[in-house]
Amino acid sequence: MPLENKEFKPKIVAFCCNWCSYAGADLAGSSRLTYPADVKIIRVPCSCRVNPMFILRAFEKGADGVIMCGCHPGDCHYSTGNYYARRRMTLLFSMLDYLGVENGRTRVEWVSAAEGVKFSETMNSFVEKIYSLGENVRLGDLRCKS
Amino acid sequence: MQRIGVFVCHCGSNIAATVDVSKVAEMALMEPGVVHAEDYQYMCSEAGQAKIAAAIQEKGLTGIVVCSCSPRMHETTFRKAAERAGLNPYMVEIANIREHCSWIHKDMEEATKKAVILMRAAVAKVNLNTPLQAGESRVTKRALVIGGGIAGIQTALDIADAGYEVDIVEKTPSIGGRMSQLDKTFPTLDCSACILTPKMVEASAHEKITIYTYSEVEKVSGFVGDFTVDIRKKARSVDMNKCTGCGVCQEKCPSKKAPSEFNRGLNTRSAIYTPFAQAIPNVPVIDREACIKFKTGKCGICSKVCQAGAIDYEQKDEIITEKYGAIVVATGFDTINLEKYDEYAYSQSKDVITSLELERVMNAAGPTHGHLERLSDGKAPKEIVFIQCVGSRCADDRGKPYCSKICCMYTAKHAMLIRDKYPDVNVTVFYIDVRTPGKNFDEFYRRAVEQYGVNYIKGQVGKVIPQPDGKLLVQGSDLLDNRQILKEADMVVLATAIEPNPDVRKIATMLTASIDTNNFLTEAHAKLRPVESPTAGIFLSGVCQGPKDIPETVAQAGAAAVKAIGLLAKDKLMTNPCTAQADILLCNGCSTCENVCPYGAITYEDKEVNDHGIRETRRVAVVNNALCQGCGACTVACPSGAMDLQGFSNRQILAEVDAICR
Amino acid sequence: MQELINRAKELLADGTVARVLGWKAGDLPYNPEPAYFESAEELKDFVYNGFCGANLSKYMIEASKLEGKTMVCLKPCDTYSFNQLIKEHRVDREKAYIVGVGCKGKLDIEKIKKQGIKGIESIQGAEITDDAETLTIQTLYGEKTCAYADAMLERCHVCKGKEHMIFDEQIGESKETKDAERFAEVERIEAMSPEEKFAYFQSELSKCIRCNACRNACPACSCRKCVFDSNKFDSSQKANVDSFEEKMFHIIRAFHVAGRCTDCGECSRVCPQGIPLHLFNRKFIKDIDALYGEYQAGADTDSKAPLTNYTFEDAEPSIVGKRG
Amino acid sequence: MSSEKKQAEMIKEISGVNPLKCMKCGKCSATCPSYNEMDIKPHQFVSYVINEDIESLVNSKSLWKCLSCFACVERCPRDVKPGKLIDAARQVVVRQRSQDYLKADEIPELLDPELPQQLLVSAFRRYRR
Repeated sequence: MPLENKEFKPKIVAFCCNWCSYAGADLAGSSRLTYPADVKIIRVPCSCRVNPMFILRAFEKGADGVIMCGCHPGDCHYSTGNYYARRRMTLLFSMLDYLGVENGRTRVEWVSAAEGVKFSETMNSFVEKIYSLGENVRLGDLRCKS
Repeated sequence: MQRIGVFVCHCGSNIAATVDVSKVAEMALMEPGVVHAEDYQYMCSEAGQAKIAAAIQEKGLTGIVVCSCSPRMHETTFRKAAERAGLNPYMVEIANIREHCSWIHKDMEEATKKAVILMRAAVAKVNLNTPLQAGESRVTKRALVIGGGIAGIQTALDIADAGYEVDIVEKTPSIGGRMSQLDKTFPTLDCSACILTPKMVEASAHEKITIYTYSEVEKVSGFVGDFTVDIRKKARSVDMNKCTGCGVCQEKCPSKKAPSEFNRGLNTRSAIYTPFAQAIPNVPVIDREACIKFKTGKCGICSKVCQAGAIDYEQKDEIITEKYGAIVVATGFDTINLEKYDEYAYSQSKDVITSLELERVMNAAGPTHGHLERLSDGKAPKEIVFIQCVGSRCADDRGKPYCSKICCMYTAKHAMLIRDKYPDVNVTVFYIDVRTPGKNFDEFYRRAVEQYGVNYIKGQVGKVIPQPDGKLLVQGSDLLDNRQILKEADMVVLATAIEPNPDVRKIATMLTASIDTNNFLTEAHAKLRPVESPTAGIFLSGVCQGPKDIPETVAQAGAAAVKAIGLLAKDKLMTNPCTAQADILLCNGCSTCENVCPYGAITYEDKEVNDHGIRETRRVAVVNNALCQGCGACTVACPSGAMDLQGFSNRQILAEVDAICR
Repeated sequence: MQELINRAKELLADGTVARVLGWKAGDLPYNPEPAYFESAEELKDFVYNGFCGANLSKYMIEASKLEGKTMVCLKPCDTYSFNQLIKEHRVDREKAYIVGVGCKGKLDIEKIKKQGIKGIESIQGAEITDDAETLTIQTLYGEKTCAYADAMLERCHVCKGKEHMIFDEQIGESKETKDAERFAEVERIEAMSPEEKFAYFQSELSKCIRCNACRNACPACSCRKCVFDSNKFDSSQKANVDSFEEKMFHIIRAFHVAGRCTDCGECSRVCPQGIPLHLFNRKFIKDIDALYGEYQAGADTDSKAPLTNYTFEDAEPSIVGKRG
Repeated sequence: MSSEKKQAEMIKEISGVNPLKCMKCGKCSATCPSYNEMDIKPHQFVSYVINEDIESLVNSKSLWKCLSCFACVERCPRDVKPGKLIDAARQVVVRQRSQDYLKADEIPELLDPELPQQLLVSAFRRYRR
């Protein structure tokens, strides 16, 4: 962690689908696999419930990174939800990149209920990335930052 | 404004060791809407639940937040506790401060801070919760089985034995399906008819089972527990109540040129026919395409010879409408068309046959009365070549990408039976892999090799060239010896890939059941819900879901029956109230949501709306709560925000986002 | 134009249509506006010239609710929007009598003004039948000229083609005007560094005054009530109080029309601030083409839209970072 | 990257073939009219490319015995196209100068007057430098 970021405590929102990733996060917990407390999880029924509005709103309110986790393609509890989510997020992330927002601030990762280790590793690497990017200044209400 | 109670659980030391629980409770009181907060050793215990109940009643709480373990663990517990205390169970939210906080963080200050934020998010959400009522829908205690093969028969018998009415709809004139066409069955070599016909008789005699043969499903509407189905009973031209099944009509019918479907077109049948001797019902059908009376108006011999007066040329198709609680699909399979595999000369030589045709040749009731002979000249073959994987495991569009699963075993069976009955016949099998997992299966295959001397060659056949003398020149490779083989054969048998019955597409569309790229019906979960369709109330039996042999089919048929019985046993279905809802004032009627719904739960209706005084008829989305599973795909697809998900509404999730980012 | 008027009169007279949806002259020589005509008498105000850029498809949503058929004049590019609206059940094909009108590229008054031509009194050469390659402009300061192509809207330089995708009859010839690459500008921005991209869009979007003209003109943005006007997302009627608001609005607007936008260019044409809003939509179109296969919204009325479709092998969102 | 690996990659690139799809069914060898002339058999081409033994492949007789009739390509159930692999291997050789199988002046005496012109043209297309 770079020294100059010592004071920087990022806000990171993780959307997790109820059936795979939220359970994966639970497994990470029961296996005591640590990841930074900066990550806060919001439970949604399926990754296809995540509206781009939610992600933009998080940034608006001062989030420094948003990650979405869902079932692996082919394993969606609702059969096809994550396929739609995948297309939506790909386009959204591409647009954010196009607008000059660092693309490391958004991520999608497929985490199954059995992948507690992957969940914790994913969160560790994502948080590390956000620390390296520093504070989100390009998106968001600048008044929140003062 | 809500009156919210926050309950922070210590979970012994699981939470309390890293999270300052009393601090969380103290901070909760500063949140909007929170009128009560406390912490306790074990919230999920009797005493903990009693504390929640007491607070609900004493403080008149309208919503509660429990800061504890994962909702996957105790959400139901706390919802029930709230319900007992008179609070709507959906006014309960859980802040997961154990798995997502105390167990993964070591620093108390940090963990406490995070727990407070998680509590805040949950409080923010509860502030926007609304009481939800689980809906109820009735269950019609009757099941429909589509397809009357072994899968359909077994499912119907199991459901009927549990005391429920079952209807079987079968497209052909008799039940029995593919299994009735088989000669012997592996690995025990019992005669297929001997084990199948008793089941057919049992089904037809069962007081709870109604069989509609020569019938097709025409239309399906409704949803789980309450389907309405139109069944087209095609005109049989024979009165089922009068016919005695004596068979004289078939004997006397002068039109005997129609290819026999039952014998795979290897011989012919009369225009009035029952597909096979043990057909159930034993009532013939007039094939109007082949019948002279129908073609020319002259003949009428069957009517003259029928002593029962059962022939009815005027009979028309009949539509039967019936209600069902559950539908089981058991539409089975067929072999693929070999048009694109001309290298095997299937269309050029009568002596190149499929394995299913060989079953008919070997069967005593078949075209050769069970004698193994060449179909071209009736001579006894001396050299038979079997080719495996014809159209299976094929990456291009000529065949199927999957393994048809049953071919290795039936080829071993055929090879063994031929060597047993005609020891002077040489049998060669060209294979890519021999796949025989299954009880006593590999032993069976090894017996064919070791005991019966079947010559197995690792390698495919490149082409079969019919020779002027009627022989078949087979050019194959032996990969183990690294040589190309040229072999003269009298007969070539192709282990043709199987594919789902082509009708299944139409049926799946009617049922809104999903189907994969190979036209197999998709199961709700590949591992954990293999006999259910993702569409509630639709169950899968047999090969319509994927290639299977008879024992697997029967096992799955039973499993599908149990799932159907589980549904029929309920008087009412409680529906998940966390379903999508369309705000008809905002709905554009654009059908985008309909296109992403995996359950066919969204339909469009023309509805009278009153939009701030403007009365008009609009095309709007309507969600069927019995079908909706609450995934939320539609909510994001909807551009106007008309579609929202109860329990996970846009505003609820945004409130959580805001609370976390505050 | 006369042919159009004559045909309109015939259709009104024989009762085929109850009204005509076209354009009438505005208060300036270069701002004709969409209008209904219900009688031969009213048709004297009918105009159709190079300034009739407005896409009338969207008006058919309301016209579909009216008694009787409406004759609607659609340029080739407008017919894509009409098809898309049919697909979304927003317009009634039976209520429309579509006259596919010829188009030789539509004009952008801003481009004329940018050439220093001011005090415009009249413009010749904008008539649709006119083959002139040059516009002759009478101004307070005398006669000025300007090449037709130099005054064309950006969208006409990347024209989708002169074929009408749907029509009942066609009147007038169309001209091929495409002389630029559709995605060239998007590619130019994609090649910038994140800092440059951010600076570029920040400067463009900060001009936004949230007048909603883009939304009102867009045929895909036809929601009965926009999410930004409803309380469904706590996002109603937000003014631009900070640098984020306009980004939120334009990203979400582009997202909501992704896979549905026909690239008709109306958003940019109507923006009073001259923000190149089509660059958002075109970015999505480019991504969709590249990731999910070529797709032109409105080319037909029954294909599956890219965002309501999927394949197992679809690209992962991480491709965004990898494309470099 | 070793030169063998490079060549294997080049063969895969030229042919557009993924040899890993091969199921070793042998249908290519079963269908090949030049099978008996070949030292390395069609189904083995695939293994040679997988094992990156391009040296043996380019020095094999098979390289020049394959007629490019594409029966193996046509019938391969896995879309592996062994014929394309050998074609690509041939490309790798002919792309190097003076590696021609035949010299131009050797050709006339090999010609059969009955030979259809078309065959000659296609042969030149294949073997020319």
